[in-house]
Amino acid sequence: MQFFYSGITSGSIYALVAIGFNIIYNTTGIINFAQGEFVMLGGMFIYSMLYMMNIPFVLAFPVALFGAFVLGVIFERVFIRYVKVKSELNLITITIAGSIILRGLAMVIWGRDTLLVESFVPSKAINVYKGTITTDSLVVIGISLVISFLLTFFFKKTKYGKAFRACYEDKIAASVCGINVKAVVMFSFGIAAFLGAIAGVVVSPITYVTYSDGIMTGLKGFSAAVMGGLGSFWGGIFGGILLGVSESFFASVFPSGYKDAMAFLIILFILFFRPQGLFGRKKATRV
Amino acid sequence: MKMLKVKSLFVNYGAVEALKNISLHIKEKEFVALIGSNGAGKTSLLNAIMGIVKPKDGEVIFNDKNITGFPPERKVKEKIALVLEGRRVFANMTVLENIEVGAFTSDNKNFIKRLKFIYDIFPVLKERSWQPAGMLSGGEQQMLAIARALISEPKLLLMDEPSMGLAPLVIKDVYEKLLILKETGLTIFLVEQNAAAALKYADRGYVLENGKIVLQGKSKELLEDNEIKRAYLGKEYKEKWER
Amino acid sequence: MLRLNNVSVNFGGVKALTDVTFDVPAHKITALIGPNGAGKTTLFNSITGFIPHFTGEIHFHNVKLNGKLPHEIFHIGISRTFQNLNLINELTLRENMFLGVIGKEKPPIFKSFFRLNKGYWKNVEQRIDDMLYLTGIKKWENSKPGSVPYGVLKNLEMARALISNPKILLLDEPAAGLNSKEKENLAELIGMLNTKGHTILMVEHDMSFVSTLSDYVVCLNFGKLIARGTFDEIRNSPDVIKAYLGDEDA
Amino acid sequence: MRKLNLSFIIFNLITLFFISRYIENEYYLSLIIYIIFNAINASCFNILLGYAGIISLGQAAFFGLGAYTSGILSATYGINPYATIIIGIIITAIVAFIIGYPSLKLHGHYLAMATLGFGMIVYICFNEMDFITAGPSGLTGIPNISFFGIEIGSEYKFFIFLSVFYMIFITLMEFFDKSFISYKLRFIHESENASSSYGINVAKVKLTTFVVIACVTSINGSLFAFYSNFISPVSFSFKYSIELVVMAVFGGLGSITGGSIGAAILTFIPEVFAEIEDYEMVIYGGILAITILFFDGGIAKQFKRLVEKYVKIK
Repeated sequence: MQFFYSGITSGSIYALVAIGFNIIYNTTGIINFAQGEFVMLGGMFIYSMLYMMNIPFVLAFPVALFGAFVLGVIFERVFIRYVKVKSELNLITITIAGSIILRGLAMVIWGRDTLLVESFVPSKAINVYKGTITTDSLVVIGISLVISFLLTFFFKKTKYGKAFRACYEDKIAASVCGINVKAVVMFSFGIAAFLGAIAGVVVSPITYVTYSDGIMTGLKGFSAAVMGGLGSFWGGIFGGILLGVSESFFASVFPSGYKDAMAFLIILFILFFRPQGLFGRKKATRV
Repeated sequence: MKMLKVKSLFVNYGAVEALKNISLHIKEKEFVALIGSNGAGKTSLLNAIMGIVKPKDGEVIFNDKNITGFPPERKVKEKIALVLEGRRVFANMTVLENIEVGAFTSDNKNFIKRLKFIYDIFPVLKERSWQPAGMLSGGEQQMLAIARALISEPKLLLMDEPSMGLAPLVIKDVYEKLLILKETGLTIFLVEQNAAAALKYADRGYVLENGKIVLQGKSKELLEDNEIKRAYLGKEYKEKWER
Repeated sequence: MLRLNNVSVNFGGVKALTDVTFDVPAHKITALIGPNGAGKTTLFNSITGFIPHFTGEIHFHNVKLNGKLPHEIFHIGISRTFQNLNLINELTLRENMFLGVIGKEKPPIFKSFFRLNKGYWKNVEQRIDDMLYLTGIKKWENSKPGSVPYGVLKNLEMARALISNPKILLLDEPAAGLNSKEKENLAELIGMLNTKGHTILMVEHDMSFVSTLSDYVVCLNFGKLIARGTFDEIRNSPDVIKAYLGDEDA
Repeated sequence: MRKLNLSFIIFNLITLFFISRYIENEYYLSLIIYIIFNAINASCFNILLGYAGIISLGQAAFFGLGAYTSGILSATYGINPYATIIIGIIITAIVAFIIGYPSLKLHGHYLAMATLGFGMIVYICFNEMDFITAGPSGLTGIPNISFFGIEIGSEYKFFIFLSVFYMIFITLMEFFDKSFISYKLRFIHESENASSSYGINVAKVKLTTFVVIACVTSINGSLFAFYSNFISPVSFSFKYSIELVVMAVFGGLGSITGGSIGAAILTFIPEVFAEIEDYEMVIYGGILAITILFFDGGIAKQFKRLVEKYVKIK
């Protein structure tokens, strides 16, 4: 059972990242290769505020998230909006460029060392059914749950959430309903960065923060999104949990060094055999 | 009073000329139809008026205000609404949510009142308000698309092929709803391939052929004009091109 | 020549084509008409292998096309054009012509790579020249697609489809986007091809164009075949008039 | 068939000749050798993305497969270097086929992610399979390659040796660029549907291209192993794949010159300005972004435009 608990913890993180991928994918059709960097930046922000500026956590947490949100918006304004030839290849490359820049800046600012972040709650292990779970993990799982519900509320109940969903379904129809699609695209980058940063903050006491964390997290979040079917909100969550659990299961069977390789093997198999995701239905394509 | 004026509008897609020197006008509370066959440029015209495509040249004037080049969301604020070709309702959202999205720009105070007004005209939408829009029939989706446009309280309603893919009885139903709306003071401009239906209900008509307006006049007169058949089913230039 | 037998296509529950049956006779021009969404492009895609899951049968000279891939169908002798032109902007018109040759003939890779078969390529160049003259675009041969009129590009697409010497040519809206002068030129070209014995099946909206050229017309509406015959028969068919002009009872 | 344009080949030949005559400093020679390795890899990536439209973010893996096969076989088992290159090609071809067959059915993002995932898996294997690869600390004791009995030991000798390989590569690339094969790839890039309806077996052509390019990258990797006598996984990481992307995009996609120009400039700059080392990634990313945002087509195209403009005025 132990691998199940640690799987859920990392799975919640992947789920948050996957939702970020999906939000951007739904509004723009772009896979944002820089999504993982926002997770890393979330961790960096919280580290700086807690230990370099000595801001209490209650304040630092929202400020870090807000910072990531603004950065996400800037990211869209700088990199995405002005791409002249909006071919898929160009959009892929520009987000790769963005991710390298963010990672490089993080390295310049915070250095190459791993930064330690202390637990936000008193750290202890709790015995549960056939295993233990740490309070840090509980925070991760709890916050992910809360975020999922808040997002669901946003998308289902609020006017702006509905505008987002309208844009997902049909941009032109949304624009003739009076929705500024460009703004929605911009904010979707903001929200995705915001979600990434949440993941980055809550996971920082467990994995600590290094400037190069982003690639791995990003890729796994993407795998989670693909597993659940790209663009699907709940698919992302399921995919994330599934990936986390199967990954820690593999880690308990194979040498732990191969853990990440297993994650990628899973992506490859899904991409090859069910690119529409485990739960998605195949779309009829027209020539 | 002329509500909408289109002055020598040109639209190009790359090297293709879709519209060539289109001028037309719509008076307040009028019901005008622009008819033409497939590929004549009808949708391009509406898209250019609404701002979905940028015209190459020409002007669109609405209530004496030059609105050429405004993006669609600003046109909505100017009280123009467009019902897109093929309806394009948000299939995974409920009927009510679709209408709510349509009300994105308007303030919340009037919403309930407007909703009641819309439900009175389209009672079927009230019955189905919790269903996903994708589950509706074609005719119901068309009603929903109209409702979604109406909730923003437009003064001018633009419609792109309301009859597309619908059975004759349903088409009749849709047009009768439009007549009711016209009674309430709405100005309607629609483009339509189904000339017979459109001209039966409209006050005035234009005929578009190959991106140019070739004919205009009172609907009744147009209906009787043999030229229309020609615009749809081809000229007799067999002699001219005889091989 | 090309025979469709009870062809039906389903897109996730939506019937795009229902039991379409007709023949395309050899050495004639057949036009496929119908309002938007009638299923014309779907029909084209079924013939050319882009929709493999149709039911019914499509035969070409007694070869069954069901389940064949697009490039296999091309090798059987069916060539098609697309509505969008698919030309390569960095290459000249002449170079774009090569694309019609290399798929058909599979030039020997090693020899061509090291230019050991000059004779073969000289022959190809000669055929390209002929085709450019035939379609009247020889003088544009060294221009790039971005800098010539749209009509020229349409002719180029025709030339490219023709150079493989297909047994039947499928044209998807050849006149779309052309001005009337260009349409006349294109009609002349297609007419000339027909007198040379080419078989043509075309989807077209422009009825003047169809009336001038076609020997037979097949009309689709809502995925069903509603009429076939000569243009004059079609034009006076009540079903067709209803499909185009709409129902006056509405 | 288009006429061959020998100017780039001649330009390279002259440059290499002058380098061989006048540069003796070992550091500069080694820098130039790195440029050549990168130029070949970036050009290979360029053929995939710029011509065929296949985005492959796992090129470093093929480079590494060649390097590790040659390295392990020659260092541990003492097999003749040339034989190890051949075995490297075979292994790479098999791997490329297995990966390419399913992934080339994917497009755009999916393909990018699949190749990236593949690259990551290979990288992790280099790190973890320490019983044969010696793990993160790297594989040592790789012998020098010899050529007709002359051992290619010094920087200078290797430079000459690699230059020959590079010149062959560039010449083949020029032949390729002007052959119908490049038309075929460009056509597939433009539209897979249209090219298949013109009789091109799209899946087969793409897979062949992918495998052949992987093999060339693998040969390059083998040579890299024999040059440095030491290889570690870091050289074949995701970061290297991305550097190749930057070089190819910056140099200019879809032209034979792009990969080399990009590699030359982007390998040279960080070395010369050692103090900006920390900013290397930011600069790489910035160059990539600026190229895409403002200079579609990269340096090669800008240069060509400049030449065309100048010629017109004349």
